[in-house]
Amino acid sequence: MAEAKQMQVSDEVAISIQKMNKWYGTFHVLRDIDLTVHRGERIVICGPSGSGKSTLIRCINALEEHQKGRIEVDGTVLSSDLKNIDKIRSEVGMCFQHFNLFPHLTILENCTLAPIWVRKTPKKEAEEIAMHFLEKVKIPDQALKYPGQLSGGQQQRVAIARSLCMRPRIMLFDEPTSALDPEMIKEVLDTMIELAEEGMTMICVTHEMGFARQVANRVIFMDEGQIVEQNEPEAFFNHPQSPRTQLFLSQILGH
Amino acid sequence: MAEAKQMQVSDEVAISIQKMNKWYGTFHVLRDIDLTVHRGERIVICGPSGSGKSTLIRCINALEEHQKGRIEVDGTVLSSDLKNIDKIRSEVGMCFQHFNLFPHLTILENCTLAPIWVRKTPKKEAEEIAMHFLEKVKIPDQALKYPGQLSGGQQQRVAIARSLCMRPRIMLFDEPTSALDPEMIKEVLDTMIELAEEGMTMICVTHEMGFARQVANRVIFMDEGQIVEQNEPEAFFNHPQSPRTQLFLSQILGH
Amino acid sequence: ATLDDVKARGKLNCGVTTGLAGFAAPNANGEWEGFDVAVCRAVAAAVLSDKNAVEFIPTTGKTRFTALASGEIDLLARNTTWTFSRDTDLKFDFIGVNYYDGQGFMVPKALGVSSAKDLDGATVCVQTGTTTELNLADFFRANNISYEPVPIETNAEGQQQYLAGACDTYTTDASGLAATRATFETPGDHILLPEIISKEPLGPLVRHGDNDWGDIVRWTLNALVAAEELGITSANIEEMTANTTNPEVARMMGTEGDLGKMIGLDAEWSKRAIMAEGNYGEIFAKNIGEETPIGLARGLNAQWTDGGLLYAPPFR
Amino acid sequence: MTTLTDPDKESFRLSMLLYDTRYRSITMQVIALGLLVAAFWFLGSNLAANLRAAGLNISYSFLGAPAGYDINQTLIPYTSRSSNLQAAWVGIINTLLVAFLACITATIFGVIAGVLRLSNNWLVRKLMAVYVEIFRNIPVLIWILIIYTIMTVSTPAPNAFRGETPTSTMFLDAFAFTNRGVYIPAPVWGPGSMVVVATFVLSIIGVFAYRRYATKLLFDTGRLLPTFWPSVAIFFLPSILVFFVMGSPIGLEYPALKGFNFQGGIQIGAPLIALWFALSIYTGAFIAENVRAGIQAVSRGQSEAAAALGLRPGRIMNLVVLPQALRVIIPPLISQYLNITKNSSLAILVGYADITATLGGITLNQTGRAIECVTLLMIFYLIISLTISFGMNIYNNSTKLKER
Amino acid sequence: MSDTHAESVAFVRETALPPTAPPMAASGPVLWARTNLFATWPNAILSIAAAYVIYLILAATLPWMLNGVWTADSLRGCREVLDGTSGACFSVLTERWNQLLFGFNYPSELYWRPTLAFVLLFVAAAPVLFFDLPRKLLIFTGLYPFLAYWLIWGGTIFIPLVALIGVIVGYAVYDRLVKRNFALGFFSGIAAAAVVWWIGGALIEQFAFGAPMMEEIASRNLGGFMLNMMLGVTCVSLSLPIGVALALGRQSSLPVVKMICVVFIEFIRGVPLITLLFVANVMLAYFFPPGSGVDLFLRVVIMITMFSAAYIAEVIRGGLAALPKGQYEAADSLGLDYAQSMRLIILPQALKISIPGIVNIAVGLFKDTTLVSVISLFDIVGMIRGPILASTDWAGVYWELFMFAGGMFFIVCYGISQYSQWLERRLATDHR
Ligand SMILES: Nc1ncnc2c1ncn2[C@@H]1O[C@H](COP(=O)(O)OP(=O)(O)OP(=O)(O)O)[C@@H](O)[C@H]1O
Ligand SMILES: Nc1ncnc2c1ncn2[C@@H]1O[C@H](COP(=O)(O)OP(=O)(O)OP(=O)(O)O)[C@@H](O)[C@H]1O
Ligand SMILES: NC(=O)CC[C@H](N)C(=O)O
Ligand SMILES: [Mg+2]
Ligand SMILES: [Mg+2]
Repeated sequence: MAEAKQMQVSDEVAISIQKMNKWYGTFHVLRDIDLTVHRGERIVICGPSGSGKSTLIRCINALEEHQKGRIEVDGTVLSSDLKNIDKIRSEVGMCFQHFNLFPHLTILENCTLAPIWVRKTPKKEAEEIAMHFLEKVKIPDQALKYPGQLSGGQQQRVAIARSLCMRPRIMLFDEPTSALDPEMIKEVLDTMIELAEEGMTMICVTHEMGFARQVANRVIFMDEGQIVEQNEPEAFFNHPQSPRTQLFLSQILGH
Repeated sequence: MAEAKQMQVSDEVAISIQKMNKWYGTFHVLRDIDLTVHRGERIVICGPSGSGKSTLIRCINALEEHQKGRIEVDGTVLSSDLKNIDKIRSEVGMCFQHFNLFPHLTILENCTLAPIWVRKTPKKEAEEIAMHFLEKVKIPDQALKYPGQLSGGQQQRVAIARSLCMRPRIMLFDEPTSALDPEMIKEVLDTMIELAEEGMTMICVTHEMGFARQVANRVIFMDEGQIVEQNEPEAFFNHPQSPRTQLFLSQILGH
Repeated sequence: ATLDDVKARGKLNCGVTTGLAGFAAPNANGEWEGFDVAVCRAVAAAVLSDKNAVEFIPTTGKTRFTALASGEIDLLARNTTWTFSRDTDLKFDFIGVNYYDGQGFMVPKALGVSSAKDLDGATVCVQTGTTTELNLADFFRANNISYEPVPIETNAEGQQQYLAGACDTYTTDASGLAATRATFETPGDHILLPEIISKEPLGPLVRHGDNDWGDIVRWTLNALVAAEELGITSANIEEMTANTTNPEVARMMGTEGDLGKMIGLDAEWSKRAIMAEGNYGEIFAKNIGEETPIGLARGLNAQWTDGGLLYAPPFR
Repeated sequence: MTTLTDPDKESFRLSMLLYDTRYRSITMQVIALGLLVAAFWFLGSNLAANLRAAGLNISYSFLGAPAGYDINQTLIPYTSRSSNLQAAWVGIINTLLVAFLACITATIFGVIAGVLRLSNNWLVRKLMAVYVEIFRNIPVLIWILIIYTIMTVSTPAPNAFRGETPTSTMFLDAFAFTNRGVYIPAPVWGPGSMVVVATFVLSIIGVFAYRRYATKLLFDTGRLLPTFWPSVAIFFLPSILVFFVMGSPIGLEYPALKGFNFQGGIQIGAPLIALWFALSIYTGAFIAENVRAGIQAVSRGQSEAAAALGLRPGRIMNLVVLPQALRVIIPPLISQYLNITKNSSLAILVGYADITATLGGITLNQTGRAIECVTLLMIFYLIISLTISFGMNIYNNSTKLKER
Repeated sequence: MSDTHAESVAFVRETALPPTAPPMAASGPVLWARTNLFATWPNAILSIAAAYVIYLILAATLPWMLNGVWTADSLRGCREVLDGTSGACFSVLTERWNQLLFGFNYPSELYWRPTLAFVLLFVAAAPVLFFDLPRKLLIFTGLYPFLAYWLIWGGTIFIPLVALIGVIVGYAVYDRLVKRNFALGFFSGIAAAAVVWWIGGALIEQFAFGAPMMEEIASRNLGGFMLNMMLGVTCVSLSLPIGVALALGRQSSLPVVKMICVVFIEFIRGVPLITLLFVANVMLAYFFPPGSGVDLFLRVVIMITMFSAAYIAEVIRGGLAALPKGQYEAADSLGLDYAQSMRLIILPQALKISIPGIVNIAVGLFKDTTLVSVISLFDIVGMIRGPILASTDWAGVYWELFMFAGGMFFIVCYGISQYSQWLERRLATDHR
């Protein structure tokens, strides 16, 4: 597995963030973030609550705007130009903590909505793609149900499939398992691991340390809006450098 | 412990159920149930979901009506006579999966409510009794809080204390631990074990096999509304007879 | 019976209009005054010996009959027209007529209309639930001209609409028009058209079925009319009582015979009724007569001896 | 809670009526029924006694008798010689008319105000909040009176348009706003006008057809046609074209001051306008709150998820937010419609001839048939409300979100 | 394992970055204006339009209001003072102040009585509205209806006194017996109260009539805003218990009871209040025994109470439905009977959930009390439309009067709805 981790990382840069700053009103949430993600890399972000992890990844697909610095995704610079935002969003898939499936649409419709309206894929084709990804997350038989009829784990897998249907080159996950019951976490993590093995570029906010160890190329620790430490998982977990990181790890691993 | 198990079982019959049948509409939930529980016996009921476990014990204290057969609790025949129903309910305590504490009353009030209004115990006395049982479940210090301020495990223990305040001779438990976080399960099981050691007659629907092994005189396996197998715990777990039981045990023990 | 109720209550409940100057309207002190009000006071004086023992209950054209039928009022004195169906079908008893009237139209002078027949296409304000409303329909239909009714509830509203120009003409009983016009800032800008399109005998009424009570009210009204005929006024009544040689006056004043007893009252009942607000002529003059801003002539409402229609049956 | 065992052959005791669950519920229901019957008997016998004492009887024959009064707004043939029943029909139609109009405008006001209350423009937001609070917290009756007063006192009378130097003039020579109502041009149907109308109807169908086609095309081939401008074009162009080809068959009749009033054109009476406007703006405030609540009920996560999928704001609204918000908005919206219908009975305040004013007002007064009229009135409103709530139940059931 | 990237990315921040102020000094009012008013072009246009609307409204009303006349004695007087300039004639409010508040028939020397009753209303309502106040105050709330009745209607004090004693005796009996059996307690309580009332009534008639008393005021002399307040407060309080009963009935498992309640509720809710008031006005009298003399005020109270009871029943039904089934079952399994479980377990919770809904109904109902002017009761609107606008002095003063009436309702209704929102927030955060 360790081999798999390294294998697919290429030199090509997928995301590059330089001196990015963001404020909410006068509150400085993100401070001088510098981050370069290569194609095929899997990055796990962790850190205490309120440290700006969500904000960071939401900035990457322009759900939040940043006020200073530069974000470049797949060669496209994120500016207030709507075209660029659209371009970036269709290359970046995102998975939310609370799935945010559309409850008035069936699973299949959830998955085909964006391909049809954004990518202008014909409906037939979109459905085939959707079924393909639903099979991948192992719930093709639920395609005609509504989200409310599925369990949490199944819903999160649908959410992943829905993103994949847009064939993104990068996936962002914001605590995808933290709203799930323990049994369901595994289902979802398995799906994510599979994705990782296929070489998808991923940034994942999570506190599942097992997952980080197994999948990540790099673990980033954030606190107070800054990247405090980043390193390979082994090094990060076994020899954290910064005292803040040590404190944090002692808490979550002890728990 | 095994000694303790046998010691307090007497010959006196606490509950006797004969050829009891129940339908929901046209759906036959309970079929020809025969069950005799002696005073001091501890019975664990298990079985797949929908097999009618809850329905069975809810019939015993008349939360559901049965349509055929005979239920006798402590010498009182459960009939449509309200007096009999009242009598049986005040002898039988019940603990629900979701505790069902009364959120608008303090813990103490929860515990004194029934003694005051049903048993007509003076309030002072009722409070003394309540404190006694709250001590027994180890949360006397929470007496003046409201249920919402307690953890799940504590709430379930209050629910047990609340039943005990009516000084029931028989306790029914319907999956008392399945809504709890793992850490809290132990608290509640300990309380139940203590009760068992005091010789309380108990019928308990649960899948906590450790508990069954340690406490039960008899384990009953239900499926499709019928009692499929019953036996002493050791024999039940180690040498299940019916293939259905074997299948079921392999699932839950494997899990 | 109504008489007992009234006595037990110590007050007479009398229905009047919601406000029509000269006929029934509260003055600045909140005391009700007017031509219809006087009838109520006379009855109260006769029955309860106190002309102020009256509760005035304002009613609209719509609510007056329910108020009377439901017993909320004992007597309705509200320029109400005596008609066949009200007397019979609605089960009321009209106990007489205190004002002989007819329906007229008021228009602004500036409109340049001189006859009701010129009103083709006009917008007409009319109180709902009244005979006025029905007469109006009949009149325009008979003359084969069209109009647009604006139904309103009270005289005050009618006045407001009319002045705002929301209707071209306002129609109601001629007396009501005169009274309304009198309250205008510039009454001279408005004229009453010459046509009187209906007969409107206005009188007090009571519930059907309690004839004793009906008799009391009927004869109180008659006493007011007779008093004028016999020359009894509130000023000279004491003197008349003492010195009269006319046996009818004596019977009325209770010094001879026992008329009062016959209707369940004491001997002085009619004396008190007359003293309350004066005789019919006094009441008329004080409230709506030519000296007042309303300025109505006696006309049909003169005594029969003066060629009018007022004719009180004999007190005997 | 009832429990049945095998029929114990115990003999029936009287106490079982109270303490046996089998009989107890029957006992209770018999008591309830008994009380109900007693109450009805009491009221009924009082009614009979009172009616007898007053010498009245209950009879509906007055419905056939001529009404005798005129009505200022009649959408069906009616004269003062028509029957009271016909007058009631006039009233019913007027009620339905004003309710229908008010429902439409109230929805428009409500949706606009509700959406603007969520605007990110502070000023607009606050302005709408003030609108909602002011209108919600003052009785509708006062609003009706105020607006009627504005209509009658603040707008010019028709004679202000008269004379050498009129104080008021018609707007564009086609619209007159007077205190008796608003006068607008009316279409005059010349020969061939039916063709234009037919074309117009067809183009409306055409718009829908085009939109369906566009969606289908998108689904089939992924080609997205523009919809807005083509829709507008389909809506207007053919009709205009046909209109001129047929030689302008539809003319306009302009209102003009003749005699006392404006004649010609379409007249919308002041009472109707006042009632209509007052009901709309009052109910609009409530609908605004429903709309706001509905939109807010769709969690932010939904639009974020849609945005993250690359959908544009307009599409997010149409495909994700609105379908969900509507489920929340429509049930209270329908009860607001019901409220409008019920509040339209306040028409009597402004002299609008709705059912309450004709049957429950003038007819009641002129005939004195209070019990009969009020009963019929209640039956009418009951039928309306039951129909609407029946429809609402169907809607609710059809849109229930599927749950586990 | 030639790990090219991990090497280069290993990174530890030695010194924490301090927070800095946001860029562009636009964090103050300029930023606020930019984000809140002029974020986009359409937005800016909207802002300007809104500002213009506000300007129009203010320009139309402000000079008129500021120039208002407060002291003239009639519209003519106002016109003289204004002398052609535009201005409001608020004098009508000062001159008819008492009529607007109390109607035109309430004896002016007795205005202190309803005023006092009104002030005490706040004291009585406080412990109900704010749970934090000492529970002891509830005693005053219990006494208040009798006190208020006496203050407003006057008459001998023995009537409210006997009524109060009846209630106390009834409650005492109920309290005694309720532990044994609710129905027994309930009906014995009512019976005991009835006996006390009957005996007391007879005694009053025999001896005490005319003893310590205040001048008696007939119901029809009540009017003005006082009438609205009285109708609102009385009808809402009376309709609460009826609403609870109807809601329970509608949830009942007994089909007959359920049907009666459903029919009643749907019937009342399907009909406009106006027609119910017509019923009160023209029909209801026929349903009472001849000569029972139920006056119009009472009939109106009956109808409005039924009206609001039906609506409140639906709100409470929502509250009942929101309770988890487990609460009912837990109560059953403890051996509580139906009355006990409702009284002790279900209703306290259901009512609490329903409070905001009930408050909304109450606000709506309070506004609807103005409808009584249609059947010629002289509430504030009736006063304005009737006596005041009909009087020669003030005919034509519309805006000032309607604004005043609207303002009164706005104050009360807005106040109540703010309270309800506060309550909702509080109930939401209440971790109990
Ligand atoms: N819309 C907002 N306006 C103002 N402050 C915000 C907003 N959203 C987030 N914040 C603040 O920004 C900080 C960072 O939030 P963020 O959600 O990114 O934290 P996080 O690291 O994801 O925490 P968690 O683990 O709880 O999700 C927090 O202090 C939060 O309170
Ligand atoms: N009120 C009801 N009406 C109709 N069917 C019911 C009702 N309650 C339960 N059932 C059905 O009766 C069967 C037995 O239910 P019961 O709750 O006793 O099962 P159980 O063994 O307790 O299952 P679980 O382990 O899920 O609690 C199930 O199939 C259930 O669907
Ligand atoms: N103006 C009126 O209210 C009276 C109208 C007419 N005299 C009637 O009795 O119907
Ligand atoms: Mg986060
Ligand atoms: Mg179960």
